Amino acid sequence: ADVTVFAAASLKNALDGAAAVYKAKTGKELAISYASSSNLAKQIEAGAPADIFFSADLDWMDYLAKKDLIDPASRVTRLGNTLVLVAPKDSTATLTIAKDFPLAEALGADGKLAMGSIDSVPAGKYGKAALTALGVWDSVAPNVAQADNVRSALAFVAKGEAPFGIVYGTDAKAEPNVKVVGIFPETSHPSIVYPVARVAASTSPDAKAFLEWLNSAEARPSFEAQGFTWLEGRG
Amino acid sequence: MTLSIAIRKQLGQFSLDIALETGPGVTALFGRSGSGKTSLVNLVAGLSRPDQGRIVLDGRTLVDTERSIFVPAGKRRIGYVFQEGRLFPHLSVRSNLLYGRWLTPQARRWGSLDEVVDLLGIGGLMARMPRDLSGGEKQRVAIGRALLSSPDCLLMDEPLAALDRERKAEILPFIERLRDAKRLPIVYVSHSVEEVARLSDTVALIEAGRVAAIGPVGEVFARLDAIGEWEAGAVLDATVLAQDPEAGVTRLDHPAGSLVVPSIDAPIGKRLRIRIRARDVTLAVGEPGRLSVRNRLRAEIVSIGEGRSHDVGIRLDVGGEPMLARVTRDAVRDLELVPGLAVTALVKAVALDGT
Amino acid sequence: MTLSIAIRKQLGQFSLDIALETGPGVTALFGRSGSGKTSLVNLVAGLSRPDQGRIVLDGRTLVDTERSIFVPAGKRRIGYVFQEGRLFPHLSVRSNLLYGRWLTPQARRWGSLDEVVDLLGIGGLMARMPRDLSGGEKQRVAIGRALLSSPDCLLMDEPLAALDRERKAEILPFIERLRDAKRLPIVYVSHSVEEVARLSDTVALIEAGRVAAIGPVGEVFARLDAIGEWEAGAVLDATVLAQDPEAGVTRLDHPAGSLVVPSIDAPIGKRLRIRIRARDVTLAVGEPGRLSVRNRLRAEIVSIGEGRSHDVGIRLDVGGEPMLARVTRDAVRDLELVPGLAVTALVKAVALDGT
Amino acid sequence: MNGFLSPEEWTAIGLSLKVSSVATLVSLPVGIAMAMLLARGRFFGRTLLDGLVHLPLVMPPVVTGYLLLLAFGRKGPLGAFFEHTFGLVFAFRWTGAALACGVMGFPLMVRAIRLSIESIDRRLEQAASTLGAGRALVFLTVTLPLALPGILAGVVLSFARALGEFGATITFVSNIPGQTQTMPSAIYALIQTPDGDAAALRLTAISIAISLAALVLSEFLARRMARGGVA
Amino acid sequence: MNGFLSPEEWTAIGLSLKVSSVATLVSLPVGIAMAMLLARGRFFGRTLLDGLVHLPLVMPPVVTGYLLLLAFGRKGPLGAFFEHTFGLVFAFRWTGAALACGVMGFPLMVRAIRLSIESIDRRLEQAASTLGAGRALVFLTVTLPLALPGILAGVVLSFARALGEFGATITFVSNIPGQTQTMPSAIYALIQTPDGDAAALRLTAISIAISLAALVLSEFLARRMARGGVA
Ligand SMILES: Nc1ncnc2c1ncn2[C@@H]1O[C@H](COP(=O)(O)OP(=O)(O)OP(=O)(O)O)[C@@H](O)[C@H]1O
Ligand SMILES: Nc1ncnc2c1ncn2[C@@H]1O[C@H](COP(=O)(O)OP(=O)(O)OP(=O)(O)O)[C@@H](O)[C@H]1O
Ligand code: MOO
Ligand SMILES: [Mg+2]
Ligand SMILES: [Mg+2]
Repeated sequence: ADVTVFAAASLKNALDGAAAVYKAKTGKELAISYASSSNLAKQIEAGAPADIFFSADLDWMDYLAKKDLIDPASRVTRLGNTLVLVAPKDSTATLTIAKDFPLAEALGADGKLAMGSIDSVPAGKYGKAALTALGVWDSVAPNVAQADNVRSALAFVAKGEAPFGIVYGTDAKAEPNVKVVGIFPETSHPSIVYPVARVAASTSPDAKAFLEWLNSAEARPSFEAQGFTWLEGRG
Repeated sequence: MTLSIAIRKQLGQFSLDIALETGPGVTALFGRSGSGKTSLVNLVAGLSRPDQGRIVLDGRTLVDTERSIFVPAGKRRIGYVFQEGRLFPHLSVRSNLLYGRWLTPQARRWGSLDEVVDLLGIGGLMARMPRDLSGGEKQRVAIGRALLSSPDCLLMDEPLAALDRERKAEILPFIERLRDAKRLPIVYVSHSVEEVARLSDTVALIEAGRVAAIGPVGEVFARLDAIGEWEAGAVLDATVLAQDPEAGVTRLDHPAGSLVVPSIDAPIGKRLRIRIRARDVTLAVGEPGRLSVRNRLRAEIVSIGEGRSHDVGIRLDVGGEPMLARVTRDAVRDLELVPGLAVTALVKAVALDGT
Repeated sequence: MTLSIAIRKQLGQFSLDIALETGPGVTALFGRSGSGKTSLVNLVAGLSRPDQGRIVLDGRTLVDTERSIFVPAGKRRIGYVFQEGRLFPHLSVRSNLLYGRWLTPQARRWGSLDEVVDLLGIGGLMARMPRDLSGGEKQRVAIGRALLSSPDCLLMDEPLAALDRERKAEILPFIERLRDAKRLPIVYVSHSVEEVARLSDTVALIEAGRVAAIGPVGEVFARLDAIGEWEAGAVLDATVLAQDPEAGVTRLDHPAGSLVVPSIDAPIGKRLRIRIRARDVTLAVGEPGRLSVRNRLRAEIVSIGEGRSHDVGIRLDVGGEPMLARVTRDAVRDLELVPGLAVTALVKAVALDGT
Repeated sequence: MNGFLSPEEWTAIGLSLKVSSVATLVSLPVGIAMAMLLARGRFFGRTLLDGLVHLPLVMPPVVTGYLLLLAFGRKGPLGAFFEHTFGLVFAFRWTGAALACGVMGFPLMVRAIRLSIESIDRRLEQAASTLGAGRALVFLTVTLPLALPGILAGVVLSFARALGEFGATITFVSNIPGQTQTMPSAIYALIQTPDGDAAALRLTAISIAISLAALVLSEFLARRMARGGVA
Repeated sequence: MNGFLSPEEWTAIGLSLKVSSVATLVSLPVGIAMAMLLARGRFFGRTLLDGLVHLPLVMPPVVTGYLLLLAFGRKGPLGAFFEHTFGLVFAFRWTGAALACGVMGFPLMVRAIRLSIESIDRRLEQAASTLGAGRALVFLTVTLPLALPGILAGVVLSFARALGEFGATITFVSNIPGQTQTMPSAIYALIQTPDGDAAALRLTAISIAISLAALVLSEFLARRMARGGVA
């Protein structure tokens, strides 16, 4: 492959689409390794042959930045996402997300709130932050079922095992078996962003070109089609 | 108790095709290595299934392929002393011995642990594991294990082959007692003519998977060709005439004369079987001199065998029963032995006990 | 070739403490079940280590605990026929037989597969797996396997116990030939007095882990108490006098008279050993009369045994050699047997061949 | 001690021990039965059944977890059955974690036991039957004790696997501290955290210590049995 | 066929086969040696070594993968050693995936072989030695063939585990299509994708088919050996 991209697993659909477009245009082959951001960051630290790192949160990008393993000039906060409350498709629950909204009551004694891992999975971290900001965290915390990735959390809801879940808007959009109950206000959690950067040790002559293309309008539709928001800011 | 077998079974190239009926008491299976004795015993025990046929033990059908009857081994109450021990390696000698006993309802048990242990001389081994036993010790424990399961019938496949003569001499009378006192039917596989002659009522001679001869022990063993010239002999019926504990002997009466054997614990008048090997018989023409031989039977020569060997078998009639003698051809010539001649058969007393 | 053993080994409660030196030829280990024969043989083979002691085979130190010498079993070139077969279950009979042969350099090989297979009668089994063999067949293959490894010395632990008499009668002469023609030293464990008498030069009597008696076969077997009265006997040295192929016999000369035995393939003048069991000897005072017994030895009564048994052992001197006879106490009284009396010892010819 | 590990971590350790023990003990009889069936049975579809038993080994753990969710979740057919019949709920409970761990360790357990059963000399079982033992007793008094090395090995493997199992567990019952958060889940979460390595390794060390203890125990038992204390 | 699976998926299947086979075959001799050592050796620290062998089972796979990354990564001490000495690089290569799979399957392989070795009647080895076989020959001609059931089982377990291994592999060598993306990694990636479930299950089915084929082959070999074709 001409360029090796280490990308967070949740980017798979969108990035696969973009790669196809890029290849059609330039003929350049991309190899994309999808895994959890933490995995990928540690692998880059260990000398992995990655040219581009596309992380699902800032922490792991910062982790590498601190160790001078990425080219700071190339770093872009590329995508944004929303955080939504989902319920199984046939759920009759109606809730309005607001300060102190009755999530705990809606869950009942036994119902679980499916989330990504609140310590490690970005969607989990954001979810915890949002619920805390809304003042309901303490009441729902005992009923939170943490999954090791967003897709698992989504599966709990989609299969009807959990009455509610907190996932990214992109995931909710792609899963026909869930419906969005509400969107968390942007102010309730740190902004959900996907930074991308060139790995400092990259030797691929095509890496820079690809990263530039990725930041261009040509790449944008592939991501927006999956529900990501296109951010302009550098950073 | 009677055993009736009519089975067929193919084992690789080897085909077993056995039909036999036995009377009560001990049935010996006698035959060369590889003739099918163990295979037959396995069928009786229920460890293998015949391709076809029936086995009936004392009226109880154990196997009948036509009627799809197959009583599993565990329900046959047939004790089996295997040719190769098969002690449970994970159990102590004591637990091995008691294994079958545990499984036997109190009411059906006979014999006692102490008795069997004493008899077999394994008292010192009770806490041992089988792997720490000698070959003969293993075999003795295996015998004890089978006995203590209080079976209705006993299969013994060369049970004494690994034992020394003294040990055999201790165990054989015990098996005789089982036969006589318990009236326990026993199927006894052995290469030892002495053991077979002493124990069995019926002998089945197995050859290449077939029954070559079957009948009372006397009849079968009188057939020279059947078991090799060396071991041929005859079995006579005699009656206890007198006990002479002083001299340590029992005197027996036979139509052809009286016989002296080492003391036998039997009441006067009891009929006994004694075995006389052809090679233990000396013939005298006319009056023998002063000899240490005690037993002298009046006999008449029936026929004199042919053969190129240096000695020949001579069939005798002693008081109406057949008997065999083996003498050298030299002697036939010297003594001018011919059919019809009256002779005295000299039999060393010590050769009579059958051991 | 000589074997010198002085070892001590504790096995659980059992302690083995053996010191013996053997001359060339066959050494028999004789003793009751559990006396320590197998344990001793295992030490010689290198399958277990003594707690203390030395084993020297023909000048080659195999074990010396003091000098920390221990030649591993694989380097001893000692063939071992185990009491329990131990065939390789994953190899065919043929591969079992050839296993040791493959490991033997061409130059050191002796014997041939065909010869051994013929002798043991296992030609039809070559393609079989051990689990499909009968007990006796397994044992025969095990003998063949040990022989075909062309060992410098052979250990045989009850090799023939599982075999019928005919088979034994075929194999024994072969072992004799190994002993004589190959001058192969053999350590032979057996409960059979006949086998031991026939094969061995030296007999070691093992009792409870100790050597109770050791010496030439004649000496040890003449001791009545040693091996039980029944089997006691004597071994005489005789010279081949004449061959009579016509009559199928060989005539032997002994200082006390001449003896007739079934044909032996030996040149005139050759010295032979023959065994006479006490119970096969009849004594005659004065002229014995016209008897079929061919062998008559002039003898003098040395002593008459005591004992409460119905018969007694009588020590004889036949031409300067010791011999034993067993007769009933009746006969001692009747014939007025006393030490010093000249008698004729009558021995049935057929009892001489030792089988 | 409380300074060394957080209370949540202590809970995870306790839970892991419970989950692993229950998973192993409950699957043991099933494993023995399956091993017998595979070792001795001669029936159509034996290899297929064998393949089925191996599935949890072959499939990525997350797939196994996902399938467990489909089948044993509250809405799953088997989950509904167990809930109605026995009142047993797996979803988001430690019982589910035990189920996942049991399933993941099952092929290991079955194989080990089966190997031992296959190496048993069947003539010993025959001997037992001639002494009057029926099939069940032969199994209990001869087959089972002689298969003990394999059973022990199976228990050790299954227990160790349960201690380390994570993918199927988290996918099936998620990671609820105090309820379904086993040690591996906790470790996984820590590893995902930028500065969690030290804590992760600490917990890992504890897993290892536990499994070593289990190992020593099993070796001790095996040696006692070889010496022949078993009835 | 190309319509059925994407070229990338075909590559993943091929890679998985290669990785699993190499992992199993290369670890086999090591596994046999280790099994012998653990079954027969009587040395200080045997239980510790045994524990070490079990580690990959006990630790969550990601931890194993992470430790492999630390040790065998380009910057790791062992990685550097192998690269300089043999020119063998594990990091982010298929060789690394094989290493990870081999390590993960190692405890299973060792246990199975060890069980078989421990059930061998040592008197048969003694018999071989009296026939002139030295230690090595006894091992090759008696121990090894009699341990074949365990070796086969070990190979099957290790191969199956390698086919399903994912946590350690993805952590150690990442998930680079065509280079380190094995089937389970591909399945993982697919599971992350909203509409990837069908494709994930398709790939899982292929894993299962492969492992079933391996199983059938092993049963066939085992039966042939039992019938006695082995020298
Ligand atoms: N490992 C052991 N632990 C305890 N006792 C043992 C052990 N091995 C052997 N023995 C005992 O040592 C004695 C001698 O055994 P050995 O096998 O040498 O006897 P043997 O003379 O060959 O007997 P047999 O003729 O019955 O084969 C026996 O009493 C046996 O029980
Ligand atoms: N499974 C089998 N496949 C092929 N041949 C077999 C099988 N089992 C037994 N045989 C053969 O059947 C014959 C009879 O065996 P069996 O064990 O009954 O003999 P046996 O009379 O008990 O002999 P021994 O006195 O040597 O124990 C033997 O030639 C043996 O090789
Ligand atoms: O094999 Mo795993 O990879 O337990 O999660
Ligand atoms: Mg037999
Ligand atoms: Mg012995």
